[in-house]
Amino acid sequence: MSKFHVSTTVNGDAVDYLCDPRETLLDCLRDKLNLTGAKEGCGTGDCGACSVTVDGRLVCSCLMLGVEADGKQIETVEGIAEGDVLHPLQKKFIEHAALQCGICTPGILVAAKSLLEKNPNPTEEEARYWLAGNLCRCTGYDKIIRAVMETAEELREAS
Amino acid sequence: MDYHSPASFAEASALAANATGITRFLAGGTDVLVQLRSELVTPDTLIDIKKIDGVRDINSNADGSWTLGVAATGADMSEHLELGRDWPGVVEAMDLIGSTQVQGRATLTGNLCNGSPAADSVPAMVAAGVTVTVTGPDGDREVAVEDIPTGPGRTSLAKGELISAVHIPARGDNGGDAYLRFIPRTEMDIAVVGVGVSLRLDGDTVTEARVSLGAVAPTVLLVEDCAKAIIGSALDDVSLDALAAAASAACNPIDDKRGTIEFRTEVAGVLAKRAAKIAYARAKGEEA
Amino acid sequence: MALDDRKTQFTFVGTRPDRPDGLDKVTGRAKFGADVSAPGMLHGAILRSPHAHARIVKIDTSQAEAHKDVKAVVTRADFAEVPFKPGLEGEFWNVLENVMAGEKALYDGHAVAAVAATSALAARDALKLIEVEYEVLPHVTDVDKAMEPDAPVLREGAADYSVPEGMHPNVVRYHESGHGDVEAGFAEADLIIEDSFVTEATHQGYIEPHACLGMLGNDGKGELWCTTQGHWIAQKTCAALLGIETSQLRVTASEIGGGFGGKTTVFIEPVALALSRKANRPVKLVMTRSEVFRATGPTSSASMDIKIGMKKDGTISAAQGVFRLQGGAFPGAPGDMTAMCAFAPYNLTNVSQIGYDVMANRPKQAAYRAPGAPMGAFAVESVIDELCKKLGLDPIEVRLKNAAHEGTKASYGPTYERIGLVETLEAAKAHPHYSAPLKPGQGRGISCGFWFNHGGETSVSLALSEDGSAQLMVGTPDIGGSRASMALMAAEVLGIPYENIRVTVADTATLGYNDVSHGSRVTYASGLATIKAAKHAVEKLCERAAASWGIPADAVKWENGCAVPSGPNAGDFDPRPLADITAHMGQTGGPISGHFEATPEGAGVSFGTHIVDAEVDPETGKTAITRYTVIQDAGKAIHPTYVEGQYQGGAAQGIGWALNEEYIYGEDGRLQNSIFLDYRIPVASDLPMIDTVIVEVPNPGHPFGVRGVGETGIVPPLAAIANAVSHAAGVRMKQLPMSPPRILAALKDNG
Amino acid sequence: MVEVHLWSSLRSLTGGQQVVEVEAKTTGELLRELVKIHPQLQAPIDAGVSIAIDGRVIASGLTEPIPEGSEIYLMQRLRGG
Repeated sequence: MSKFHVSTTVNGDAVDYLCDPRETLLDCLRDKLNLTGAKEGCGTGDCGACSVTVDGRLVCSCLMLGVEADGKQIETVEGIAEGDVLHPLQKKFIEHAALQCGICTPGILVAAKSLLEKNPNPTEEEARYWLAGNLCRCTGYDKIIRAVMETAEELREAS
Repeated sequence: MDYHSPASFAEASALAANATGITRFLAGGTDVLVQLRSELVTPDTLIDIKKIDGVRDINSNADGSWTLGVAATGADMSEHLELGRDWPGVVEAMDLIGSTQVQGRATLTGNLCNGSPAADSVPAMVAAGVTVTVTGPDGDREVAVEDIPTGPGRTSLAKGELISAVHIPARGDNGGDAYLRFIPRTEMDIAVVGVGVSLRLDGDTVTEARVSLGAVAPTVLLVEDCAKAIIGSALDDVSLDALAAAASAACNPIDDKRGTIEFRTEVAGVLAKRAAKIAYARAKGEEA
Repeated sequence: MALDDRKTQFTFVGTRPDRPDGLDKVTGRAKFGADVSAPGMLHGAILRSPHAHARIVKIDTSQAEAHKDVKAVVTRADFAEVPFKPGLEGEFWNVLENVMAGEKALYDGHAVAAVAATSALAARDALKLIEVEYEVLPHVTDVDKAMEPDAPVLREGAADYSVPEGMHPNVVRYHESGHGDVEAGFAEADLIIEDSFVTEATHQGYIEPHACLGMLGNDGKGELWCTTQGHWIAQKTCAALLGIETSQLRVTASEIGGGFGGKTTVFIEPVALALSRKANRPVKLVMTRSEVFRATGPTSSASMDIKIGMKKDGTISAAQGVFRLQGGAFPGAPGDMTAMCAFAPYNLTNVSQIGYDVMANRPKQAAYRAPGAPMGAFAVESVIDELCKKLGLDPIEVRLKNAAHEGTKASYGPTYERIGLVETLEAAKAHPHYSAPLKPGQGRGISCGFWFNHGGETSVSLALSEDGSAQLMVGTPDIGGSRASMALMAAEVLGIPYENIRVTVADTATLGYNDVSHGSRVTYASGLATIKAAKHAVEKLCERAAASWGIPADAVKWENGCAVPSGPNAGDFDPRPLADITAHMGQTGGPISGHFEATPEGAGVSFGTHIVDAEVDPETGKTAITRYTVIQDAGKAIHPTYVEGQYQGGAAQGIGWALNEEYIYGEDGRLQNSIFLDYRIPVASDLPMIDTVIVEVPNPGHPFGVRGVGETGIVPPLAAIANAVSHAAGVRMKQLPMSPPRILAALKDNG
Repeated sequence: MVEVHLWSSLRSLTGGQQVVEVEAKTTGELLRELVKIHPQLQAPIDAGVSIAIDGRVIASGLTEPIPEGSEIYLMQRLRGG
């Protein structure tokens, strides 16, 4: 079985890898690029723990093949902070204890950042529906939603 | 597994026609990858059609109709305000599929070709009278959406054939559509029952209607008796009850992990009424 | 030194600082089970039975072994001989049999063989080269059917001493307890309700699948990295199953992506080590989500009969319950716990409870948050609610009238110490939620819940650095922010800032034995050990200060992070801050550390009361939870935000269990919903905000008053939601989950 | 001497007795004494028991002191999640 050479951009860095066409983008990020921030919680697009953006679009990296990433711009949780400065969402998640075990946190942060970029002023209901594809089993979502809503408010005030 | 990313539909069709074993086309991949990962279906040949020019376009035509590329995603559709104004039911049906993340990849064509009787966008497309262009070794043909699925997981597409465009008719005046589905949660489920309704009014009276049911039979159904129940009415209680009865009568569901025969039959009627009311309000230009 | 005084005034405890591992977990840097690799690493995959019950006639691995990418294949023959013992006494045998099937496959998903290959894809492909010949046997998955005389027998001889004669061999344990005379009590009742209830098995649903990386050499020395609630139990069990010495296997716990009881045992870890031993290379094994559902422990399903008698004034005159719990193909279903917890919130003169542990062709049940308690509470609190309704009594008043308190004889026997049930009920009654108006179609439910909590073996070590900072090593994996709680308690004793304490979850080679992070024990037991270890270090700090001042050690006390003379008679010396003493510790007697190793016995039981509003769509049977309030006794909340988080998480899991989560088996005995699409845990849009009230009735068994909080929160929700739904729908719901088809059918039956 | 209360189903192993008087200063002694008086109690003790002393549940410890006259209940071993 021949492998494919993929050239892509991840968090602004040009990267290359060889992959089997059956391997998902998530497999490639984790196993070939050592970017283990995105997690595999289900492998079927139902839990959102593998969330990344591809050309600005929020997707599950388990539902995209590694070969499809060729020429794309990919952003993962590892690219959310600017250097050592955390994104406001990251700070707010820590402050609000919006994570317990933390396994869903990378996916939720990527998804929440994508929400606030598209809709800086979401209602609670909009935030809940946007994040419905990101399962969290620990928190009951309460503190996550509060962190997202408060970050949105602060970002609006700052701009 | 061989992976190809052809530059044209003709090339894609030729690849599929000459392939041996199992062939799958890759658009959004939200079903193909799940089947691949669970080893339910491991294609021998995977043909990615996203490198073909224009496949993500959403174009309005001069006659008011719409042509959608086969890789236009749910998110692309939801963000297209004009399309949403014309066909809110179709756009909402597509938007109900999966999560925000799935919306970033999933397509109308993929939802249709997966052949699931519970596919959300299909009843909405059937109600709307959507057709597709099928490209094959012998050229192109136009096919109504309701003629594509032939049973769970099966379609009428022959070897070497694939869908190359989606056509949504012109909305025209005084028309409205809606799609409702039943799921146990608020998101992330497969429809237990789905109902699509498209209708047109003359004043308060329904003059045209198409009603389609999902997840209650081996394929999505276009139910003429439902349409008859409301055509000529102002969607009064009597006609709504007749609509519900016709919808329930058309059901031929199964008992499975998602719902019982009794439940699906009952709820099909409930949702038919609710969807018809929304479509009616939209046709009248009211918020719904 | 007055070190053992109970503390009630706090500087750090009760504040809400950022968790120490927060940055790692919001940047993707934290290493969970599947996030590591090793040089030369192979990837493993496990072949699983497609049958619910089948004799394994033959396994042919030759084709797989011959494949160039395959470096090892293992079956049961590659594990140690662990003697078969009946009942829970033979738990090592049970675990081995579950980890890799022996003579029979006992459930759909039971492991029968495993491979290690050069890539994950190659390993998956190689599984198809293994040929297994099965003789399919009759199966049973339902608890009541498994007890019937003609039910297929899973295994003869598994029942222990407790099972009365004449019961089906699938009944493996029996429990009966209570006091008083229930028949006399029923005779005094003005109203008796007797009813039956059913709950389906649910999965803990942690988002991180089981994952590990194992390396084991032929010298019997090994390394294991895994996601687990307890790496010492993983060490002990893996060593036993592989026939090596416990101490030769070092186990490191990864960050853990949720457990809720489901990661308190091993599944793939011994397999990875067996593959590694054969291939002589590190082997990584990661479960798919489907494997998690099919082959790791869900909770038990239950079938229950309840009879309660009540007087017109609300006094419960007698209560009895029979609880049949199905725990999969091995002994262990917590029927005894269900029985002991079911009536525990109430002061009962006459009570009788019977619990059964029943085997069926399903995966081996694992603990799930207060194992056994939620189902019993569902049945009992539903009947109490119905009695209140029929007698026209307020459900909180009735519970207050019957509530257990200090001095009450518990339904499970002993007399309660100081407990906080009444306080939670009073808080519920006073909460604005309880008096808020309901909209048409909505119903309100309340329920109480009880759980024992646990102590367990605990070792903690605290080392001071020259600059006055402290490193604290604990052995309980941090599932929900416990590093923060430990640092707060250490800061409280040492009197140095929270930020100056680094908390590490130590590996098995670095610290003495630690029981699993379960039984809500971490903040209680590791917390107690942390306090004691810090006090141990403080004693040494005081000794050094005393020596420097030339006064006796007992003339020095510790105050605000400084050694000070204990009184005017001790002498007049300037306070010596911690960093001042540690700066020279090398020359004044050597490094200063504190230790504590013990099995704290005083966890303190806990109670909660939940209030929930539900709205039911009468045309579709769909339920929406519109408001939820959790009130629970925490003893003392160390980090209140994480206590709230435990309450909210317990409620959310309870909502899932009550409304939509269930294991669905087909006629063929195979699990039909082994992905998150069809195993429906609550998503963000399903839930409202979840209000919390932290009640603090200090636990006499902990220096700061801590009670465990992790588990009790899942006990009341099933009943509270069932009561709310039953009021909203106008029909009593007796089966969980209350899925829309079940509610709609109940509405139809009700006319 | 302390009175040890057993759970009801253990009566089948003690000839119907549900309260057993033993002389014991620790939880470990207590279990040994129980078995001396009723050898059949070895099975439940091996399967795992906890002991409540004046309402405080000792999950597994054998060295906990037993004050004279305290209330003692034998319980099934507690397990958590």
